[in-house]
Amino acid sequence: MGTASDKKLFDENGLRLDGRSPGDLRPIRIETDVLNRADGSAFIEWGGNKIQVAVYGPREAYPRHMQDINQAFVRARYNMAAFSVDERKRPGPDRRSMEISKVISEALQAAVMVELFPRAQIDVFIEVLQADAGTRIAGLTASAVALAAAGVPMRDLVVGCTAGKVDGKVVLDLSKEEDNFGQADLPVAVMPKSGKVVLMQMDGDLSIDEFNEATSMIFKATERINQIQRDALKKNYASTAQDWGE
Amino acid sequence: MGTASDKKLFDENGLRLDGRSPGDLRPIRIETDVLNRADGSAFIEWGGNKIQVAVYGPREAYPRHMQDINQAFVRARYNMAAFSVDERKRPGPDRRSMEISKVISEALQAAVMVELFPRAQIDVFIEVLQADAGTRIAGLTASAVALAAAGVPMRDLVVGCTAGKVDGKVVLDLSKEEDNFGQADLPVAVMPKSGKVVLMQMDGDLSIDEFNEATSMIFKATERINQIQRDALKKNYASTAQDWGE
Amino acid sequence: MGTASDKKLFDENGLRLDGRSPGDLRPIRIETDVLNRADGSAFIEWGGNKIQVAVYGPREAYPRHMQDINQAFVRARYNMAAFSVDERKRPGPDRRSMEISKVISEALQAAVMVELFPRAQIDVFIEVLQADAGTRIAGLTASAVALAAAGVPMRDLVVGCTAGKVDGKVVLDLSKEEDNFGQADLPVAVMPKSGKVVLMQMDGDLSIDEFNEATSMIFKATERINQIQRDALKKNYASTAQDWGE
Amino acid sequence: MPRDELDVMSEIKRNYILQKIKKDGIRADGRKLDEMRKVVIQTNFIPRASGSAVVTLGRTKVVCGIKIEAGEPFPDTPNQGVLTTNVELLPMAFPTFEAGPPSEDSIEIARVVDRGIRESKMIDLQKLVVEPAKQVWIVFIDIDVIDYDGNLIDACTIAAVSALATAVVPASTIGQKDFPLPITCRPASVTMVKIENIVVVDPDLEEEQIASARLTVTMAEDGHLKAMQKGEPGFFTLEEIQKAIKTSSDVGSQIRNNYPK
Amino acid sequence: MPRDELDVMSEIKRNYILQKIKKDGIRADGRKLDEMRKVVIQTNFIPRASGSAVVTLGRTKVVCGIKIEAGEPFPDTPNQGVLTTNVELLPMAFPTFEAGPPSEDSIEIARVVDRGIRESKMIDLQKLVVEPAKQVWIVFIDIDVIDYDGNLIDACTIAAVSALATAVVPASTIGQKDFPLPITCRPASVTMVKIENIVVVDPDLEEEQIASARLTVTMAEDGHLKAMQKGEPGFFTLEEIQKAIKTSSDVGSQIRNNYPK
Amino acid sequence: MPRDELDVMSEIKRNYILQKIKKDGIRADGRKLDEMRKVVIQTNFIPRASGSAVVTLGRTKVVCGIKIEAGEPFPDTPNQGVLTTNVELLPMAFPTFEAGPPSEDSIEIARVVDRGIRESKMIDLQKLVVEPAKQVWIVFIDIDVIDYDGNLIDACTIAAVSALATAVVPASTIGQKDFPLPITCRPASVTMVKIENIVVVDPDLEEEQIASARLTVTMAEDGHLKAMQKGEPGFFTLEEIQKAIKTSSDVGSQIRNNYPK
Repeated sequence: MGTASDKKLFDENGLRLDGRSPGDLRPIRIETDVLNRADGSAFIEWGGNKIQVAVYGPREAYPRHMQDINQAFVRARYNMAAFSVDERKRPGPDRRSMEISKVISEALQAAVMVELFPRAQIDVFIEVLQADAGTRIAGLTASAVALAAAGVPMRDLVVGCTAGKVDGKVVLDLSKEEDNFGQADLPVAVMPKSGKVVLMQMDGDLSIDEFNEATSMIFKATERINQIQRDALKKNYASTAQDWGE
Repeated sequence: MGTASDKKLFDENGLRLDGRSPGDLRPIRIETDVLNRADGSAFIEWGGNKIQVAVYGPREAYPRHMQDINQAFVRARYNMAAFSVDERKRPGPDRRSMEISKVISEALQAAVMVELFPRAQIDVFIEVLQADAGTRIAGLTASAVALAAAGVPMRDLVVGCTAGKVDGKVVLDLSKEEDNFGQADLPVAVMPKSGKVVLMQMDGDLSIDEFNEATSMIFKATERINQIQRDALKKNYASTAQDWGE
Repeated sequence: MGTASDKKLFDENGLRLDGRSPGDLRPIRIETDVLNRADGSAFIEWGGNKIQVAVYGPREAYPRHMQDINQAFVRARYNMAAFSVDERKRPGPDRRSMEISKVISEALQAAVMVELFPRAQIDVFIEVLQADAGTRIAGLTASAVALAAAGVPMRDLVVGCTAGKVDGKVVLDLSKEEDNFGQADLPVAVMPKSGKVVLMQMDGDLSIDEFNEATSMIFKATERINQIQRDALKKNYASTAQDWGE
Repeated sequence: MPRDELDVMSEIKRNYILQKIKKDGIRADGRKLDEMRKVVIQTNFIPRASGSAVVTLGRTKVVCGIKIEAGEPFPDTPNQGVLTTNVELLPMAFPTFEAGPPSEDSIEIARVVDRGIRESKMIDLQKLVVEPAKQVWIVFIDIDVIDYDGNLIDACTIAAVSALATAVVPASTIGQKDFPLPITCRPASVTMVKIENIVVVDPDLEEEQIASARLTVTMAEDGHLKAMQKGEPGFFTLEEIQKAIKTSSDVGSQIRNNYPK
Repeated sequence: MPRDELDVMSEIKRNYILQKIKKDGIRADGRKLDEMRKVVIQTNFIPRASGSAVVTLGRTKVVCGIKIEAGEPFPDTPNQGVLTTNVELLPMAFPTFEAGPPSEDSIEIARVVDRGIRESKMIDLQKLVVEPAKQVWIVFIDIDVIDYDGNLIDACTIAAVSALATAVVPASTIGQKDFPLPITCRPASVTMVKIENIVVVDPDLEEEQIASARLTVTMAEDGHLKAMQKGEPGFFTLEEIQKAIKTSSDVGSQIRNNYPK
Repeated sequence: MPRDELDVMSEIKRNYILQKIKKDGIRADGRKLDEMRKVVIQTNFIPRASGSAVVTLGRTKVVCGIKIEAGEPFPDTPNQGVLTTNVELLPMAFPTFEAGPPSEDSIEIARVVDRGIRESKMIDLQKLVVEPAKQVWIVFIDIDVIDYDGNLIDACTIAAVSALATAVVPASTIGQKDFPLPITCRPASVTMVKIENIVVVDPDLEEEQIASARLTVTMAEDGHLKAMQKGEPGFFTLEEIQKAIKTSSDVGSQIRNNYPK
């Protein structure tokens, strides 16, 4: 977690630097089917994050020896555009993005009905165009929408959110500055219908009480975010219906 | 194109630094069948350029998924020896050589009767041993000879030449200094019988009139260069005949 | 070979810095079957060298096009742990380790009855945990033991030793300092029953007389080292027998 | 450029496109031979970047972000800033695009885009010197291709020029005042392909798949040629090239009208 | 994590492990659900390294070597030493491990181990500064996995913490006095997997192969969470996680008792 | 070394070579057992390089170019120039040679050539220091293999030694006077292979393909051994090696007679 610093991250009214209360989310907007070529796509803006997701598949797994005769596998590839961060990032995967790709793949694998597609793979490409803290969670949340938009059968959507600790206080949905100077970061993703946790990572320092407070905040927030996911999918279906009516 | 400079590139008689008139070529010498192992080979000296070319094929394309059931593909690989340029070049392809390999491959593909060899590939290896401006054109010109020497059926040879702009004047076959300090570079390759253009690249600044002047110079030059190609091939056949007679 | 230096490598009694006579070996200890997963394994301490070897195979050679229909091939991979040398080594093969892997593979290939296992490969993984001069010879000596422990049929063991020249004098089994500041290094490996030389490399400066003196020292030493190999294998069989008896 | 997914386009479709062009002089999507698809440019899409643009050209979509950072000049050009162009053919853009090091295709596109910008001297690199031979501004042009339906060279050039035209040099990072990237002109590349013996402008993917050869001509406001690139294993006659240059001059002006002021 | 060699474990074995856990609450090797395998730690195995440890956890075996070298700090942390962690899944450790660049698995393990050490502030990086912004001590944690039978995260954490706890900063190389690496605490990671709906601690390879999900919880002496990582494509309920945290606290204390003083 | 193209040499050819050597003591191309093929050396083939040589050894052909550039010494040898050797097995040289990073074969060849030059102290590296610990001359030996018909180690050694012997240090690039590369001796490597129980010098490709083992011995004028390398999965007896050293001494003198003065 962050660097030690004297930076104050709350004002005199207990509000955060961007005016939010500890339990507030940043603005989130999701749009589906924004790409033509992919089988499904979603674009998410979450605070300053701008992330494009595209889904291809289910398609035959390649190379062959990767095929699983019992089920499909979901292969997410999280990538940061060279211009997505303050200092230009050299293109190509680094260790951080490889780990994130892995945990996102595993989280989506839990939600997709992979048993319906033996020998197949489902590719989820996540391109972070602008990064602003919480990209893995935002990318995963958009990936679930893109999968649904692609018509991939799922047990449930997957929805993620982070909480963290800032100036000793537990807060929801860390901003970039809070991420840089905070004391803990806890990204979590769940299947919202059942509350099953499919992604959880944590680093920093949290007492067990703080952990419980943080997860409770996150669980509440995922309901709201899931509503945004469902609205985005509905808008898409609605507009599709409209197109057909013309 | 070149770096701005006060360097004068013409003398008081309108001649270039190496004594050539604007429409003069540098000396060109082509020799065939200089290697034993390859199916065909050619060595070209063009000014200070020294370039070795070898052809292997047609042979079964590898890997399999590259095979085209309708035709062969020509895969040229342009490479610069570590010692070919002023500052030692680290071995292996760079972006420039990959682009050159691509445009040379495409130019040769146009000339070879690829439809005769479904599922095959024809490899053309171009090793620049000493570079002196115009390597891609010299390498391509030698490649056509090496293909012919290998007995690969061709619609026509391919012959290339560059023109450029130096001190505001259009000249043929840029030297290294003219390339470094000139204002435009226009490498062109044609199939000489038909005048069909199979390679053209340009960078710098050319008015449309200058472009027309340059292409006209190039077309004239390619006839002379094509004669050198044909002489080289004849000498080879001659000497082969002689060998047989012994 | 080494760097020029004023460093004295013998004391007034003609003994080496670590107290050895010119013909003395450093202490050697070999232990077998120290790993569970591998088909065979050996751990060798030789002076300050600590090297772990594991054998997998014979198993089907992969990729397929590497298969030899007449015999198996032995593929040794010599690798240095990042912490094995004074300055941390970046993980992954370098040119030196690739060459060593090649000569060790060839030496073992000579000893294994590869003709019994067409289309197979036998992997020998050599991990240098601490390096102290003579790692290739120590690794090879342990590899032969690991192969035997894996039950791979062999014509003979392979046993190696180095000699070198220090302050103008031929000595056996160079230490790290002698390697750094000496004038020649001669690693040799033989099949001890026949005295056939399966590995030999040399660099530095040796007169032909010195070479003969050095090889004679090495041949004598390999007998002693071979005894250590055989004892290690016996101890293993003994303890295996004991286990069975329980 | 990639063939269609199964590496065959149906014979029927192929013939339909061809016949329509040959008989009616009209393309499958109703365009005239020298007509570009609709261009939409949205700049400042990535506020964190020094400049940015999202461009759609028909159904092709690319995102360009400019990063401008202080760094060392090349030893042989101590009095100039540095320009570098990279194009990523993201696997999200097309079923056969793969992650990994840049392909031949992506390198060719990046180099042709780079040449148009560099040779037109669009960016006044002399004005990007902080201290000669020591510190200059490095301009990184990075382009993500996120949706592919043909003619990436022009889509990427439009995105790069638009992003550069709105870019700001972050001089405040070294204690000076930010200033707009110094721009001298706005190059436009026009890419054409040859289908049988007919040349069409701004090919979509299906047209690329049946074309034999490709030609890109980049010009600036002065009507001069700045960069050219012939691609694909077919040929052009000199007359076709001369006509293509004329076309490029006209179509390039239209593109230039779309550029951000 | 790798499946067994033939990518199938016999149905019979799978059922045996499962039934034993479900019916008897006892694991195939006789352990209780929250029982670690035997841990053996041997430090100073590599005297040439700044610190080292060989650790066996059941039949899993790893070697950790620490190298501490003077070097430059990161620009954004001029007043701190540098910590870097690398795990090599050597091909000698398992039939399907391959030589080459780090796999996703090895990167995940290294990053989880690194986070536990980094976030617990085990190493006092502030004390590793020679000259601010110029020269600091760089701590390289390198771990060779030489025998693999499950639960590499905990085996590697134990090896890294043990090696660090006995490491010496070779300050004599820059003309100062060697000093023990400044250590503030001893983090312990506890990894659990879920087999059907039962959570077991320290899985061996066969348990990993039939588990649906994995959870690692790293705590220090203060009983606070320092790092967590859920892995594999299954799920945990929040209640399971809360219980796992409790287990981790207990088992972590036992691990800590094994650490070298 | 590569097998023949189809990975089988006809049994008949194999027997012919074998029988001729065994019965007549004569090789397929008429050479005696200890006879080199014809060596042709052309120096200054690449005038732009600091030194260069094209060498044909029978039908094997290699091009060596030397580049000498000012740069930093290695930290542990501040008073010496730097020497580095690289061999490229170009795909043009043989049907199965592939482009890409150096293969095991090319690395072995380069390292054996390098050792012969380095250990004979052919180049007086102490005379290549501009300013101790700061600036020295770096000698890059790069060898392109363009036609392969066996015995690359000797062909490459001959090319490297010839190119070095005629090389000039371009000191004028740093404001000093150019001077010939300081040379102390001319090492010659002699490579032999064992076919059944007969050792032959300078094998061509067909001989390499039926040989069981390879031995290279590099000596300088002083008759001392400077480098040796046994290769391929066969063996030599000590007597064979001793005899090979003797042969190498004789043949090496012949090679040395071919070197440029």
